[in-house]
Amino acid sequence: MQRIINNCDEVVEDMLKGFERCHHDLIRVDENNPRVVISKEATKKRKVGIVTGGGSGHKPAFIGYCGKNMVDAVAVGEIFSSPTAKSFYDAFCAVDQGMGVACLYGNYAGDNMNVKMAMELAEDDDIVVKTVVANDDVASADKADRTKRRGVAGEIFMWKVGGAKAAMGASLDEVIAAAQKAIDHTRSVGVGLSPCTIPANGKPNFTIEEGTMEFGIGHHGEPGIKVEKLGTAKEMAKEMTRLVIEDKPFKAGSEVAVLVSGLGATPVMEQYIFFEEVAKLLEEQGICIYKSYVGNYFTSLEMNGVTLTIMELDEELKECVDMEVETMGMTQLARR
Amino acid sequence: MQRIINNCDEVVEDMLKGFERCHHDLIRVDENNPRVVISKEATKKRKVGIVTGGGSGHKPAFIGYCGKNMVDAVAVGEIFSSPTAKSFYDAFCAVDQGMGVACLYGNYAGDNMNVKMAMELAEDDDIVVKTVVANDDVASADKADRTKRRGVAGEIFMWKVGGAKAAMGASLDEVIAAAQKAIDHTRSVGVGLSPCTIPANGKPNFTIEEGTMEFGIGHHGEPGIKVEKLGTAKEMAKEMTRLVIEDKPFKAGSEVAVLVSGLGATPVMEQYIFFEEVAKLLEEQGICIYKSYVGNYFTSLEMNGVTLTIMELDEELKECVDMEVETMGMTQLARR
Amino acid sequence: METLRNQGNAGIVLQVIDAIHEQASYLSEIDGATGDGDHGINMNKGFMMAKERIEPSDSFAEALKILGRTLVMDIGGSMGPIYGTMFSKLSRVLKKAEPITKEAFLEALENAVQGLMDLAGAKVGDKTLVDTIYPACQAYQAAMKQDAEFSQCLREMAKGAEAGKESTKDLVAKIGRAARLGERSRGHLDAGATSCWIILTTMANAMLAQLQSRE
Amino acid sequence: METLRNQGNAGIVLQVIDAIHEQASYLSEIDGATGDGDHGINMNKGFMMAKERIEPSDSFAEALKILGRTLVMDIGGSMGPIYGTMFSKLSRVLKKAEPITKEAFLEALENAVQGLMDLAGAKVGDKTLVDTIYPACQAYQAAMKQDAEFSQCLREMAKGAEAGKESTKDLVAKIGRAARLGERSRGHLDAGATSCWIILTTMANAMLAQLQSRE
Ligand SMILES: Nc1ncnc2c1ncn2[C@@H]1O[C@H](COP(=O)(O)OP(=O)(O)O)[C@@H](O)[C@H]1O
Ligand SMILES: Nc1ncnc2c1ncn2[C@@H]1O[C@H](COP(=O)(O)OP(=O)(O)O)[C@@H](O)[C@H]1O
Ligand SMILES: [Mg+2]
Ligand SMILES: [Mg+2]
Ligand SMILES: [Mg+2]
Ligand SMILES: [Mg+2]
Repeated sequence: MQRIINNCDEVVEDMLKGFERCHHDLIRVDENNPRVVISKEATKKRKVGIVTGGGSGHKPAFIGYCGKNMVDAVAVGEIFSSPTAKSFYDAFCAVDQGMGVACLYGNYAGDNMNVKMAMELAEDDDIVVKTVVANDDVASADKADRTKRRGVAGEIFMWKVGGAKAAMGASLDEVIAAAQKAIDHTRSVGVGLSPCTIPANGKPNFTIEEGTMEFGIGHHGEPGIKVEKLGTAKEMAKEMTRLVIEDKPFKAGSEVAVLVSGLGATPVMEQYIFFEEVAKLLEEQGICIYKSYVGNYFTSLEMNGVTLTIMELDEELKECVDMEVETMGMTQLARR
Repeated sequence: MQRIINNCDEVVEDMLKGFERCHHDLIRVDENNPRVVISKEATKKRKVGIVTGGGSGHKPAFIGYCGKNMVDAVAVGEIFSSPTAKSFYDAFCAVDQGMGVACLYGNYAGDNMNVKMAMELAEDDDIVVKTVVANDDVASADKADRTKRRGVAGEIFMWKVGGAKAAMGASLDEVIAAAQKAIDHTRSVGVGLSPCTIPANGKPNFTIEEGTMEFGIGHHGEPGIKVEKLGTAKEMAKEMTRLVIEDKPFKAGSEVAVLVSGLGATPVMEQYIFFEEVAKLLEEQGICIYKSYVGNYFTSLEMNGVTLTIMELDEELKECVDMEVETMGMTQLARR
Repeated sequence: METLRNQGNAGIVLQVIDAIHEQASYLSEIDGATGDGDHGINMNKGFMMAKERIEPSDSFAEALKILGRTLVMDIGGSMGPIYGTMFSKLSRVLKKAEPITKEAFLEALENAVQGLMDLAGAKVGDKTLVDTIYPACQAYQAAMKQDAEFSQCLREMAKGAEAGKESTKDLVAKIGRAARLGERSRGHLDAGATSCWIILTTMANAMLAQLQSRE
Repeated sequence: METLRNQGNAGIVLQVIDAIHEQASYLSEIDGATGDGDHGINMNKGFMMAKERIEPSDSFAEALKILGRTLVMDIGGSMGPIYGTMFSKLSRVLKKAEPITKEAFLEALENAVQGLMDLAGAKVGDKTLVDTIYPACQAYQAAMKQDAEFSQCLREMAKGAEAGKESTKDLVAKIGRAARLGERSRGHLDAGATSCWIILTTMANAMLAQLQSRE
């Protein structure tokens, strides 16, 4: 295991120290809970608080989206493991200013449970918390079972929209409605080309044979829909784009935001090659790309692979997507 | 070779198409030379043009630093191979507005030669081109032979400073002086944990054995100073920081900018762990970190490893570092 | 009638904690076959953290509450809230009972199973700890229906847990990391089912030793 | 006195191009042993691009100029400017010569070697194409000093190129990708030295066939 770490059981602690030191202008770590990262903008003006959380190893997700006009506080878990209920609860407390908290997170058993318990704690304190649970990964369950689908890179759009809405001064219900709309309008799928290794384990939990790829793989190596011969970027894009388009369905004439993310070890060059193929297919279908993101936006340690996320836009979502944002994972000047 | 590509001989072409499509608000590709990327801001106001160029496979470098207040045009080479003289020349032509062009590039045989030939062509057109050649990699030659050292991630600081200076309306000589100061104040070193594969070759050009690391490796796999047992992040940081500090030398009381970059396949988590160790060492030495960058800023395809770059700051450099910038690889709001 | 003193019986919970601590590497080994090999580490971390917070003089219910709360608040993952809920629910029913009767313990057990299943969303047959606790609870219920003594009910519960744990060997995982393996998960015990069996049998034995008979 | 017609002798350059084209995979194979295995591909790309731009009716100097310019402008890497400079320098001296004398060719050759070495910064012994062209030029010079005929000078040049190329086998690479291997680069030919030998021998042979004798 070729790794730049000190102690495989303390990678999250060690990483958080470096993260706080590097981004002290954007965020701080909660004084009483080292597993909660709080935006320095969180309470600069009175607004709905935006909270998320999840396991570590997906950088920039989740802490990398904490900052101006996006997420206000993040509960940080172990590698690929949900944060504690207390961390979610402390995150709620840190950002509640009486307007309530929108907890925007991904659909994983552990996160669902820990958020649920944290909400019970918050209720005792009269903090109003409402949730949106991202379920954009079309490969993780049939459309009929949409509520079982897990959340993947589409969460970034959910945070961007929810964060922007809150920054605009919207009420909790408005923020929740916008974030829910964002994720309802979003579909994702991923492909894995090689596995990754949780430092404390020392070896990969699964393998992907050379020359094959796992179509529909999850962010923690959850099984995909099928293992196939590794094709060209064009072939990969075709199958992934088709799955995503048909599921929603995205229709000719609609405007979309596209996000292509590498899973960690995929050269960014390849991500642009893949994106180009996706964009050509969308163009053919009459779907218009309003804005696109390509890069390592939501990773799985050093997994090799790529994810595709598409969100259908309306005027409200466009305004949110375009808003200025400043986080480690995404910084955007106000659209000219 | 697990890759998301169409044709291993056309990865650069294919990537550029996706890059242009994704970032059409920031850059365009030269109509007459598909290997020149030009910032949409390049000629919005009259200023010195900033040009760079180099082989592909280092994304975000080089095209990822093309945009507002940084690089105006980039000559794009094949994977790990210098761009043509014509591309450098076309880049000069694209951004010259009569105030001259600062060509800020890295010290590699091919780039030196192609820039030199391009400058001869530009001379015939009365375009004044001056150069700064980055040589921040302390591992690539002894200090006595500083001019033989290659340029690595320190180039980013050189572009940031040169680009900011030009945006402030400085003359060519002022831009060159500032960029030269930036690189003279900068030192870097890299460590490799695993090799990478040029797509057209299909297999790595070199190997790094499991459990070892190559100290001082170059961005194209150039041999390092030594191969050692892979230590902890702390040990790695100690040796790298020492080498860099002593070479300059950086002294107690000085303010610095620090840039830690992964080489492609290194999880960003590990980069923060490494950064924290570096920062602690600098603190111990009384060196004060003014600003830090951690992420995949200058990569080598899917190489595993990390580079450390430190630049000593004065008021002029700080002002340049703090300036608003908008590129694919680095976007910063104006410092509050 | 057999009953259990609530007061001063934190020792039962401490024994459960010790059992998990002792079996930690065995649990990780099992998890290694189909998961990521850290179940023992995860469990041990939370249980040992609770150990420091429990006083031997605490009541059984109080100790259960501390363990449950520690797991919920400080462990995270799935195990934190699942086992945390289980122990918290046990505690909530038992806290007013003194002494604890077999009826009170059944109510507590049913509450724990229900709370845990509601929270986890796992069903019998998914190859999780539910496959241990659900049949364990059913075996206890069945014994109660036949008017068995508290001690007999506890023995049946332990047997039910054991059978349930063993049943996971032939199941295909539908939930958690082991689901990755599909058919290949068959033939291996489930780690959570095994830790749950250790918890329930240790608890049953420790309770048996403390049962008091009175008319 | 032997001389070479400049007019209409583009064929010499075309033969050089064809030789590189034919030996492309051999060159890549050599590069594969110590470098990244693409030297033949790189060379072939540039040379074939030039071929399309050269008219058979062009002069020798004109064809050299087109080849040189194509390599410089359109190939990039190190080979583009290095070989580009070599051919451009040859052309620049030869363009006013009609016919081309052995003296003119020496001047052209010296210019090419000097220009190439200035640009590349490589010295004899670094295990590059300099190890071929430098001794080739010296051999030509030596023959001239002994009043040899043009044809003899060219033959000596080819011999010098061959010996130089072979000398790279025992050298340790100091420049380029092969430097990565250090001592392990010893025992292998250098790819650039080999392509340079192909170029110089093919050129010598093609020139020999076109030499004209007159008093
Ligand atoms: N949703 C769930 N409901 C019930 N049990 C679960 C669930 N998810 C996982 N488990 C149990 O968790 C066990 C693994 O726990 P552990 O190894 O500690 O966590 P992780 O899988 O995060 O490494 C499995 O053996 C299974 O019994
Ligand atoms: N600075 C240099 N000066 C002279 N020759 C060089 C230099 N760098 C490399 N070479 C030559 O280039 C050859 C390799 O060329 P090629 O394979 O086409 O390029 P690359 O090394 O970029 O793949 C080497 O065998 C060597 O002869
Ligand atoms: Mg596990
Ligand atoms: Mg685990
Ligand atoms: Mg080569
Ligand atoms: Mg090459």
